[in-house]
Amino acid sequence: MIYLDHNATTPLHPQVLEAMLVCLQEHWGNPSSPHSLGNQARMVMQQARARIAESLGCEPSEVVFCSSGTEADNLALRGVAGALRSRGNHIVTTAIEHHAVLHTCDALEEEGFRVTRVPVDPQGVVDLESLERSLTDQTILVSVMHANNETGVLQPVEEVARMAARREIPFHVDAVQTAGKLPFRLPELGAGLVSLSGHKLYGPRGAAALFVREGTPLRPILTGGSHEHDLRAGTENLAGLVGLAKAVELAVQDAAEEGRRLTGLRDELEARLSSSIPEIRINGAQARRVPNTSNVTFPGVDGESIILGLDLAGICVSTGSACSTGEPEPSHVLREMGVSRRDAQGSIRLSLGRGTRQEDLDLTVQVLADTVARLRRITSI
Amino acid sequence: MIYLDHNATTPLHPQVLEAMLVCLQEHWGNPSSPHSLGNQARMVMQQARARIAESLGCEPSEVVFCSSGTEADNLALRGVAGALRSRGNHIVTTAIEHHAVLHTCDALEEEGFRVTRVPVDPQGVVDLESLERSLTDQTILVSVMHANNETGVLQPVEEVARMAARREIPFHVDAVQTAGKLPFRLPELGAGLVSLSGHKLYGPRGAAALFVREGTPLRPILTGGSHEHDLRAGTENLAGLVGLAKAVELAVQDAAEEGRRLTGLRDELEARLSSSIPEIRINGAQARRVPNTSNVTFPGVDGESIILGLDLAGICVSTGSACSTGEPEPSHVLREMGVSRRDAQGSIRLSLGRGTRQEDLDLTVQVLADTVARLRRITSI
Amino acid sequence: MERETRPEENAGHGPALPYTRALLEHFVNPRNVGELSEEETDGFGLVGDPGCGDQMKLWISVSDDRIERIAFKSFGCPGAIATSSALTTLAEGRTLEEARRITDDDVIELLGGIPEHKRHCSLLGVRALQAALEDRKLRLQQKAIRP
Amino acid sequence: MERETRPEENAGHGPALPYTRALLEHFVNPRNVGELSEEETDGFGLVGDPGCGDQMKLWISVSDDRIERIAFKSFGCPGAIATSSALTTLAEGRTLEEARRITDDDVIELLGGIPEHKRHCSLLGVRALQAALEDRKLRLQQKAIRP
Ligand SMILES: Cc1ncc(COP(=O)(O)O)c(C=O)c1O
Ligand SMILES: Cc1ncc(COP(=O)(O)O)c(C=O)c1O
Repeated sequence: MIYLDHNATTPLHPQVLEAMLVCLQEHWGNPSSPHSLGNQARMVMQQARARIAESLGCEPSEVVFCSSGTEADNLALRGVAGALRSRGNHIVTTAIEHHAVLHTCDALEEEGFRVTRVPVDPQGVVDLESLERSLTDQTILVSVMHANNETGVLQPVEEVARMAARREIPFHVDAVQTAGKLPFRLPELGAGLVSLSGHKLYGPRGAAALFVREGTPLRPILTGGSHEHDLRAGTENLAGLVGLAKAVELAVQDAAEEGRRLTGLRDELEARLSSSIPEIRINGAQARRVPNTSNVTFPGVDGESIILGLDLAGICVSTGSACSTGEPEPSHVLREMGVSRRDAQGSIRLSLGRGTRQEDLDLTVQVLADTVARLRRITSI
Repeated sequence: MIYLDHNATTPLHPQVLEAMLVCLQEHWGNPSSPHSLGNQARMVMQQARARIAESLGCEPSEVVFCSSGTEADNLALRGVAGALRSRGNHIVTTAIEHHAVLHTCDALEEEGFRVTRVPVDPQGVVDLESLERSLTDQTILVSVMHANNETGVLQPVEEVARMAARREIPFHVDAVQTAGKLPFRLPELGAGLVSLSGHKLYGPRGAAALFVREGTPLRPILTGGSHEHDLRAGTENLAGLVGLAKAVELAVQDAAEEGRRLTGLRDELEARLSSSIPEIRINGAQARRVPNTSNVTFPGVDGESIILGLDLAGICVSTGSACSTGEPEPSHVLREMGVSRRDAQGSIRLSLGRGTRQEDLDLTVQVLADTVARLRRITSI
Repeated sequence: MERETRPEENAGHGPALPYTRALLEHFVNPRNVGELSEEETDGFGLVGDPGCGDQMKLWISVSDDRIERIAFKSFGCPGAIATSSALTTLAEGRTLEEARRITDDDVIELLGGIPEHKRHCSLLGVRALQAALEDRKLRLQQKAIRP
Repeated sequence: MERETRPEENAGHGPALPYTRALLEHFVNPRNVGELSEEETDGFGLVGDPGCGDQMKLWISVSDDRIERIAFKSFGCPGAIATSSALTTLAEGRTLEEARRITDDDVIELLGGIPEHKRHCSLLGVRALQAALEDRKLRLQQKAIRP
C-alpha cells in the first residue's frame, strides 16, 4: 500500500507504540490515586507533560491534554468565549478553518456571539487587511489556523498575533497540521492558545493538547475532577499522553530534515504531474506551504472517482475534507479560493509522510495519469 | 502487589490489549477517509459500536463514543441543558454524585440554571420522596448515579425513571460504576441517557460511551466534523473504542458470575474486619450495593495514614474520592450520609476486582489490623 | 440496508471498499461508454446539474421498437459511473416498453447493492434513460409534424 | 519545589511514593510517641483543629533548661506523623533557647524534603513545640504567683 493521506491521519511511530505499551501494561494506575501505583502514573504523566513542554518551548503548566484536535479547538474557542462573555461578543476567524473551528463558531453564533470569517486570496492566504479591519473593541478572540489541512498553505499567524496583541485580544492558532511538520517553537507563533493533535504526527488517536499560555482567560468545557490544572476534567488517558509526548519529541527532532526531504519529493511530484497530465492546477502553489501537502485539480473528472481509481491500485489519497459519511461536499477551502464548484469536486489532496519514498510517487504519477485519462474518456463535460 | 482500588481504575484485560494492538498496528486509518484503509477503519468502528449495543441491549445508533466518563456526563448534562434551555432551567440531581456531575451542575448554575441536589439517607440512598417533590414543570433533566463510586450503594434509578417519565423529563444515569459490574441491560434502567467508562471495566482510558436513547434531546458539546451521529466531533480513537467494545463484552458476559464471587469475598472481608478491628463501621452496609465495594470508617485514625501503611505492605487502596493532588477533602458522599468530618477523614474504600483472591484479603485484613492498631497508639484523639 | 463488505471478507483480498465486486467491475470497465453520432441517435437524455454535482448524458438508437445501441458519458462519482454502465447493459436490446420499466432497484440488484449514501447516484442512469425515451417520442412527433 | 521520587529511582525498590525514605522511616517508626504524666510534664502543647483535620499533642519535661523528655500524639496524615516525630528528635536534649529556634525548614531538611502540598502539616510539630514552651513559661509564672 502507498499511503498519501498523512494529513488525515498517520501510522504510529514504532517507538510511540513501544512507549504506550509499557504504560498500558505497567503504569496503568490512576494518576489521582493516593497509592504507589497512582503516584507512579502521576510521575509518568508529569514526565510526558515536561517532555512536550520541552519539545515545544513552553512550561509544563501550560500544556492541557485533550482527547483530539477537535476538542482542543473547542476548548480554545468555547473556553475563551465563556471566560470573556462579559467583555465582548465578537470572534474573528478565517473562512478556511477546519470544521472543528468553523462549526464551533456556528454554535457560538447560536449562543449570541458574532463571528467574522475573514476571506482568503486565490492562493488560500488569509487577507490580513480585511482581518485587521474586522477587529473591534468587542472582539474577544481571534482564531487562525497555522496551515490549512487541505492545501497545506501557511497563514501569516505571526502577523495576526501582533495585530491581536496590540489590542490585547487572545489569539488561538490551530497548529494541528504544522506541529511536528515545521520546526517551530511555541513562543514564535505569538499565540496564547495553540492546538495540536497526536494522530497527525505519528502519535495516537485520542491524545491531543492545547497550549494555554500563562494568563490566558479560559473556562473549562469539561468539568469534574481537578485534572489538567482545572482546565479539563476526566481521568487521563495516560498511555495516549505518553504516546503523544514521544511522538511530539520525535517529530520535532526530525522536523527540519524531514521537511526538506518531503519538500523535495512534493515539488518533484508536482512537476511530474504537471508534465504528464494536461490542464491540472496545483492549488496554493504560489503560497508558502507545509512540505508534505499537494492539492491538485483535475478539471473534468470527479475526485471520488480518482480516489477509487488510485485505491484499486493500492494508493490511498483523499479529497482533503474528510467527510464522515455520505456525500462529500465540495471543499469549502477551495471554494473560498475561488475554485469553481465543479473544479473543487475534481480535486484531490496528496499528503506525504515519513514512509513516502520516491518510487511510491513514481507509481502514483503513473496511476494518476492513467486514471485521469480513463475518466476523461468517460466524462460528459 | 495487591490492588484493591478497582473503582478508581482497572488493569487492561489481556484480550482488550490484544484487540487494541491489532487496531493500532493494522487498522490505523481514519474512519472518515474515502479509501480502503479508511473504509476498513470505519467498518471496524461499526463493529465495535454494534458489539457494545448488543452487550448493553440498545441500537448501535444510540451509542455515542466519548473520551471519558467525565465527558459522557458533561455531554449528558450540558447537552440536555443546551437543547432544552428554552423549555426550562431546572435540573435535579443528588448530593452524592461524582464531581463530573456535581461540578458540571455548578457550572450550569453559573449559566443561569437552577439545580436541586437531593439528599441521601444515612445508608447513602437518595431520598425518593424529596426527589419527587423537587420536580417542577421547569425541570428539564434528572441525573442520578446508578451506584456511588465511594460506597458502592445502588440508587433506585428504576423508580426515578418512572417519576421522570411520567413528567416527560429526560433522565440521565451515571452508570460508570455499574456497567460491567451488574448484569443489567440498558432498557431496564429506563433512562434516556446512560454514561459508562472503559477504564472502570478493564478497558482502556480515553474511551467511554454515552447511551443516547433515540429521540432524547441533546446538543453536542464538541463540534466539528460529523462524527458520532453529529453528537460528538473529533477523529475517533479507534483503538480505544475497539478496546472499550471488547471490555464491555467481556465484562457483561462475566458480570453475574463475577458479581457472585466478589459479593462473597467482600462480605467475608467485612466480617473479618469487623471482628478483628474494634469500633469500625461499614458505610452503606444496610443498602443494596455493587458487589465489589466496601467503605470502612476507622474512628480515630487518618485515612491517608492507613493508605500509606497498606501501601508500604504492597496493598493499594484509596479514600474513594480520588483527588488529583493536594489536600484530600473529606468525602462529600460520607458527609452527606451524616458521617462526621473526622470520621470521614478516617475512612477508606476497598474495591475488589477480577484479580482479587481470598488470600489477598486475608493479608489485607491482617495488615489493616496492624496498621490501625499502630496508628491508634499514636493518635491524639 | 447499507451493503458493506465486512473487513473479514477482505482480509488479504485487496482493498476494503464499501462497493461490491460487480460495482467495481463496472467502474473499472464501464460498458457502452461514448456518444452516438447525430444520425444514429434516436433519443438523447441529459440529467444532473451541469453547474455542480454529477452529470450524465445518454444516447439511444432504436430499431424495431428495441434499443439497439446505447451509449453514455458521465461526470461523477464511482457510483454514478458504475450505475450508468450497469443501466446500459440492462437496457441494451430491450424493447422500449421493457426499458421504460427498468427501475433503480433493478440497477442496484445487478450491482449486488450500493452504499446507502450513494443510492441517489443510481437515479441518474435510470433518469437519463427515461429522458432519452421521452426525447425519442418528441423526435417522432416532430418528424410526424414536418416530415 | 516539590520533592518527588522519580519512578526510575524506584524501579523494583518498593512502592513509588512521593515521600523520602527518611519520612517513611519516621512514619513507620515514630520516635517519642506517647504522653508524659502530669507530674513529669513541664509544658504541654495542643495544636490543630480538634473538630476537623490534623491534630497534635506534645509534652515536654525540662531539666537544667534542657528538654529532657519529649512525647507526642498525633491524629493526622503521614506528613503530620513523620514531621512530629522528626521534630521531637530535633528538640530532645536541646536547651529551651535552641528548641525555640527550631523551624519548619529544619524539620523538612531532616526528612530530606516533603511534598509541597504536605508542607503545612510540618507546621504542626513546630507549632506544638512552641505552644509547649509557652505553656512552660505560664506554668512557671503561676508557680511564682502561688507557690
Ligand atoms: C487543521 C485541523 N484542525 C483540527 C483538526 C481536528 O483534529 P482531530 O482529528 O484530532 O479531531 C484537524 C484534523 O482533522 C485539522 O486538520
Ligand atoms: C460514578 C462516576 N462517574 C464518573 C466518573 C468519571 O469517569 P472518568 O474517570 O472516565 O472520567 C467516575 C470515575 O472517576 C465515577 O466513578
